[in-house]
Amino acid sequence: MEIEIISFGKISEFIPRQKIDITGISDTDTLKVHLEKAFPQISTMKYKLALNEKLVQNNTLISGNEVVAIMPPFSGG
Amino acid sequence: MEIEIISFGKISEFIPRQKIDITGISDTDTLKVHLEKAFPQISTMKYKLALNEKLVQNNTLISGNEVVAIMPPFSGG
Amino acid sequence: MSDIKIKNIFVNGKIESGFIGESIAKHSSKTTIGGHSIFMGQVRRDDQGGKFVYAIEFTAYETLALEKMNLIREEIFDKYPIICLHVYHSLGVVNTGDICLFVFCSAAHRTPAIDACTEIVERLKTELPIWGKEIFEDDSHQWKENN
Amino acid sequence: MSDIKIKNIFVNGKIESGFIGESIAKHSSKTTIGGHSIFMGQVRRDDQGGKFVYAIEFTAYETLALEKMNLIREEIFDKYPIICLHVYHSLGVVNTGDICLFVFCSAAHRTPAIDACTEIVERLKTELPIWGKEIFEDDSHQWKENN
Repeated sequence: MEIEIISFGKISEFIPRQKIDITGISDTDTLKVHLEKAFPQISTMKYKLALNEKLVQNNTLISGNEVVAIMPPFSGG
Repeated sequence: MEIEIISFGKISEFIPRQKIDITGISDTDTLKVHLEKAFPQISTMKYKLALNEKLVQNNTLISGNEVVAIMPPFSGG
Repeated sequence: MSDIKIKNIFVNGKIESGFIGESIAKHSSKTTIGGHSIFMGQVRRDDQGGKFVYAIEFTAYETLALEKMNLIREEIFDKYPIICLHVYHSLGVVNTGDICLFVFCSAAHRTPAIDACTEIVERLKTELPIWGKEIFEDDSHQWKENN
Repeated sequence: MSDIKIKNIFVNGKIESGFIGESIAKHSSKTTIGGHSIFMGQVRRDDQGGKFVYAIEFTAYETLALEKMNLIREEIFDKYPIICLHVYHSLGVVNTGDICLFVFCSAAHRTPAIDACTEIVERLKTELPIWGKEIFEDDSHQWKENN
């Protein structure tokens, strides 16, 4: 099972757009653990995920083929 | 002893610029009593006085030859 | 009485939107500014019991108003870390839909700019000797009262 | 998801003062408006330990940002009796001294216009997925952090 990862801001400097295999991962909480292993820099940062252009607020099921955005704190304005 | 009276806003519609005799009047509190007799309409209104371009906050001495402005509540902006 | 230069705030008739745009543009050289707060008053076509306002005619006790505005300006600069402050108020006739008040306050950060701008608007409405005469479409009038 | 038309808020590069002046002018036909509140963000030449910012480059997760802005807009219209609300935010490079944010809120009376404008500015800074990269005069950079 694969998902596409996109990233923004500071995180875009070390996580380029890519597809990753998430076989065995079925929700966003488990995905976070996986991402923090794969990209250790984000484990010490504040970040949020969006799943298919929806901000992830609570643990959410993943079916595969989603686009997951990894976003550092917002700094617009 | 004479002072010049000017007025603004609603009050300018019934008190035109004029000189009035204030012989025997030596402060602004007494002047108010005098003005409310001379111009009964203002006795039922809120108004402020300015003496020589200074807002009258407390009872102030009048020496004569002053310009006294009679001003209804402000409504700028 | 004071050595400080008294700035004029009065404009004859409406305040043009182009003038407001130019005022904004002039601040691009002030690179310590991070936030601008603007308030503008616009003449409403108010319905007063079936009669509609078509203009407000403003008069002021100008010397007193400018002196008081100067004091307010000094107090606002003492109270808030602001960089720029501009105030313009119309005199004479301003039609409905046109701008009669323009307050423009700038600071490094948004909060002082917004707070100072809001306080100036409140204070000038209650403290400056300016009067608005609401002129109705049938040429009758009534004197505006601030709430 | 929603039937409501999502308004675009993004502008490439700086927001021109002439555009702001024109936006103001367009409101003269809305004669129920009595007060306009505007907030503008301007790029500061910040000193970060001896290095000076010369520009901020903004990026956004645009679809998410526009959807969220639309929700904020709806909530603000529900909460305050406002008549008009316009929000513009820059994307790409905006130099120091230039405008990168323009929020314009109008109401019959000043208080809702000012309160709504202030709340929108606060919310868009924390809730919209937009990022600013501060570019220094020596071409190094650092990612902006909102306080």
